[in-house]
Amino acid sequence: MNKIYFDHNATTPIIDEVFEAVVPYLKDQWGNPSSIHWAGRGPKKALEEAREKVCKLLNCAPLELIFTCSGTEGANHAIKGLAYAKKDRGNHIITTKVEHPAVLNTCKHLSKEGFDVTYLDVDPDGMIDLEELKKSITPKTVLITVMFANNETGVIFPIKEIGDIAKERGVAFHTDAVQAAGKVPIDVQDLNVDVLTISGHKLYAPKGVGALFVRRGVRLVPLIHGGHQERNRRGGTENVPGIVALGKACEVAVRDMDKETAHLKALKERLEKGISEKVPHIKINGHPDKRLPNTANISFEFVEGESLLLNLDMKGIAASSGSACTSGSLEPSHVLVSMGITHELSHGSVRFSLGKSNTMEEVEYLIEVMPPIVERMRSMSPLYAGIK
Amino acid sequence: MNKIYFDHNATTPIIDEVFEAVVPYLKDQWGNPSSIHWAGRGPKKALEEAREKVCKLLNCAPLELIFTCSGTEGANHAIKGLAYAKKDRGNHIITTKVEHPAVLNTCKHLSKEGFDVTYLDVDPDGMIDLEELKKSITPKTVLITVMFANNETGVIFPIKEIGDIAKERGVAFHTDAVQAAGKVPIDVQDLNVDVLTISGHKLYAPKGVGALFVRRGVRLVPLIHGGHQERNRRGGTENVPGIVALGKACEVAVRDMDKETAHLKALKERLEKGISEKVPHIKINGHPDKRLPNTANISFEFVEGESLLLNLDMKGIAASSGSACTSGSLEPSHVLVSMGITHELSHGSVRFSLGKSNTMEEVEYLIEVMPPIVERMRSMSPLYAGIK
Amino acid sequence: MYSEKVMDHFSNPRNVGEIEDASGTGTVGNPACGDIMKLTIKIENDKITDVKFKTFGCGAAIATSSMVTELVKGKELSEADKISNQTVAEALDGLPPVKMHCSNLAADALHAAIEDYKKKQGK
Amino acid sequence: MYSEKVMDHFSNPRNVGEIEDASGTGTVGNPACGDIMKLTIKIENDKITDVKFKTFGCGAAIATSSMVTELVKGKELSEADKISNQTVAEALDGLPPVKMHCSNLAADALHAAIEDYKKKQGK
Ligand SMILES: Cc1ncc(COP(=O)(O)O)c(C=O)c1O
Ligand SMILES: Cc1ncc(COP(=O)(O)O)c(C=O)c1O
Repeated sequence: MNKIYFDHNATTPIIDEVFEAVVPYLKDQWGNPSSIHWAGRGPKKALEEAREKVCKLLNCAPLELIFTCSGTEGANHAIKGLAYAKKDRGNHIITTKVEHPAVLNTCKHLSKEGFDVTYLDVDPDGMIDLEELKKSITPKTVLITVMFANNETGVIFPIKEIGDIAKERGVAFHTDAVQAAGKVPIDVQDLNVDVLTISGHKLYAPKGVGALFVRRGVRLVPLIHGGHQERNRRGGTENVPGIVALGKACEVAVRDMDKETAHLKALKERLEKGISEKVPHIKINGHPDKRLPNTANISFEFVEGESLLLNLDMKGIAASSGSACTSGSLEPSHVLVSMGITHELSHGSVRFSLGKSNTMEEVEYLIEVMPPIVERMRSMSPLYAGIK
Repeated sequence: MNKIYFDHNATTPIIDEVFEAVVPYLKDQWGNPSSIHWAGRGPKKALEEAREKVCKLLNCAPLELIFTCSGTEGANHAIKGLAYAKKDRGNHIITTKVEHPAVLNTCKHLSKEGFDVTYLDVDPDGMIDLEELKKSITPKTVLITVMFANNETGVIFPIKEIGDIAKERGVAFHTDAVQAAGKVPIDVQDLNVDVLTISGHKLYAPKGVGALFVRRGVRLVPLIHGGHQERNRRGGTENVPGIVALGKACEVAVRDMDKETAHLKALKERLEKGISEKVPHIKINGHPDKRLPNTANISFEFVEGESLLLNLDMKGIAASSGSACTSGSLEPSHVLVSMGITHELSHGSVRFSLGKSNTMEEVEYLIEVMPPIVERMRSMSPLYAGIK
Repeated sequence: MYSEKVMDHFSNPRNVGEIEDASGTGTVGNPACGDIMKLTIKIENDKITDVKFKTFGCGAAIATSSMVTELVKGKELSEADKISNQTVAEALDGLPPVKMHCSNLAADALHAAIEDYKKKQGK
Repeated sequence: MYSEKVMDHFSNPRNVGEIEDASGTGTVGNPACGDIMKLTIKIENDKITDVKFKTFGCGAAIATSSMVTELVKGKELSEADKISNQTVAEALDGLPPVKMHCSNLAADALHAAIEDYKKKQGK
């Protein structure tokens, strides 16, 4: 059976170029980059070369980059690190209702520790209101954390505008760019962000590595205290193979971004159009334009998402409902519910997130198999009876 | 030139068995273990199988194991997690002066946050005094954190006895077993430890992965908040290749430990004896018996460690001075200084840490090249003149 | 995630549909969980002679619905009464822990349908 | 970590030793850093005609000691006075940042030796 992977926002395959780059650092160059002898020199060099490659993707300086083990670590480091560094100045944090759990649960934790958190609403397109953001800022506000692009809908937030507001009001600004990095250009010189989080396994590097941009002069309380690594900002022997992989993946992303974007957009447009034409009673979620080139989030009325996914899986198609973190259907997607979509409809949503290796043939296959699956599930649904 | 690696306490090579086990999880099984479709199933299964293998090394249950990205993350999670979980009961922490920076700097951070930390002294053998430990416990003591084995000297602490004291006094007990795991048997059923930290790259797995044993019923405040991974105890997409590697490495460690121990002991004894016979004015550091089978820490009077290391490196021999984390000779080893060794002598210390692949020939080679190196450096030393 | 039995009942669900002149109807569900089940039963001489379901829900919800119809078809009412959600889960070789509570309502739907029948009889 | 020049001076240090009847001796060092340097110089007609060092210290300490002896041999005292630790580091194509302060004392040892010579002259 064909295997078709439409779940790149959950994780990406490791591309061959990255795999090839990593192998030497598992086989021969396994030394500790802190060692001064022969075993440490190759890894040390590789570490710094990888750093420069990641910096190119974000347009920052090597000293402004800290390697992490995941997007979640990055978000924790950024948010707790900024909040604690500024806690003498205030205890108010602003974020949105549609952040990833890495951000939401970190904020929830901070509210137990005495911070006040404002969760901004989003409109039916999944967008925040900049006026509401401005109004939410109080003299006690120390941190704004708003994601660059949403993992479920692909909606892209106005990061530059938010950064300008944050700067004007003297508030630190973190953005979770885990879903944006590698998919859309990010230039921190052009954005007033203080801290920005990325994760390797969302851009064709392996799991277990990520990075944090921390603007020169911005102070964070470390999350992981320990040795002198990363200039005393993050302890622990560096994950050299992971870091090398992230470097390579960023290099490839810089090189191929324009081409990929065109490719992904074409596939996504065909996918949305094809499904729209063939399946009645659907809704495409998220802002029509301000969206990642690769993400299509579609609600299918009267049916439940997981059962659609299982059916797709039986055809070899991998997609996901809500966030990949919610394996199970206990809660409707907080993102879609925040956009004003009913619980029932949220439960019937499927996210198709495309990637490098997807082809138009794969999209056509999906468009072919989707209608009978939806039809069959609807025929079993007590909610559909009255409609037909 | 021969490459001889005597720095296994800094990091270990990745053994072939582990490399072979990892490759499929970089090449084909790159899915997200939280995904319910085909791409997630293999990784999910691998994750749980690896967990069982790590549990076998420690003799704990799968629910008692949390995967981390490093020993340092583990120590931070354990120490901050226990301290914060118990902060309503007290604010006193007991540790030793000879812990790794992962523990020391975490404790230092906590003292800024209002915790009181007692740093226990060690005797000239590098041992703590259990009576002093008992006397240090106050009604406010919530946590004892003492390493299983010291990274610089290999000294093994009386973990069972410490655990018994901690249990009797109702104090939580964490041990940093990063250097012990894989080198000496660890059976958490036999030890009253609440939390225990290990790190992959010290036992022939790659960097970027570690694990934390958390006894059933022991509550930790999470360090990394996020998704539902690791039963909500540690957010972030799991580093499946790293975890698979750690599982394999633990399986190998369980299988080969007896054989390895005999091998390492023989090499270490020859090394210490050979150097002692051939080089005057040296001192072997650490308790004569209660020491890891692989670690020899030797002080060479009148010369400085880094210059010895550079000379060894020119002969292809990798060793380290003090902790691998201190690349540079700015500070004498806090471990040796705590043992009452003078600053000068501490600066002249070299750690040889042996591993699986080392041979008696390599040790003999070291014994051959070491005396002229020391002699040459001594001839350049202003401290030596008077002695000769 | 799911057992083979669950996947079998999910992909080939038994007794899908609605009985036109049902003796009893049970609808249960929890919109927060995204599961709604509707069971219709035909009862003759205190015996369940026919049963059909319609379900909006995840794999577990559909499989448990299908399984419960198989379990009760042809059973005496008194026996059907004894069927619990646990019975259904076991007949499917178990369900993932997250699914045990929310998506395992088929027996509840059955009891609601029997209740409905009894009420109607009472009239 | 170290430049080739540092490694060259470390592995083949120039002018190791002690001048028996030195015109001046300079000893500097910082036990916390683990570096102690002893420089002995021979001065004739305000010119440094010979110089030797002994150093207990790391690679940088030894290389800077060796380099400073090369830099000053044959120099007028007035020129030798101008040599700074920075000059030495640059002559070695730089030192790692951690080594710049602690292990780069060779010029200090030189100045101490010249000072010592001047003091003796003064007597
Ligand atoms: C005793 C001890 N604890 C903790 C660590 C930190 O482990 P990691 O490098 O995996 O963070 C090390 C190694 O550097 C160690 O030797
Ligand atoms: C927007 C966003 N932020 C954070 C994360 C967390 O990243 P990681 O899985 O690397 O911890 C994810 C992915 O799961 C994400 O999509």
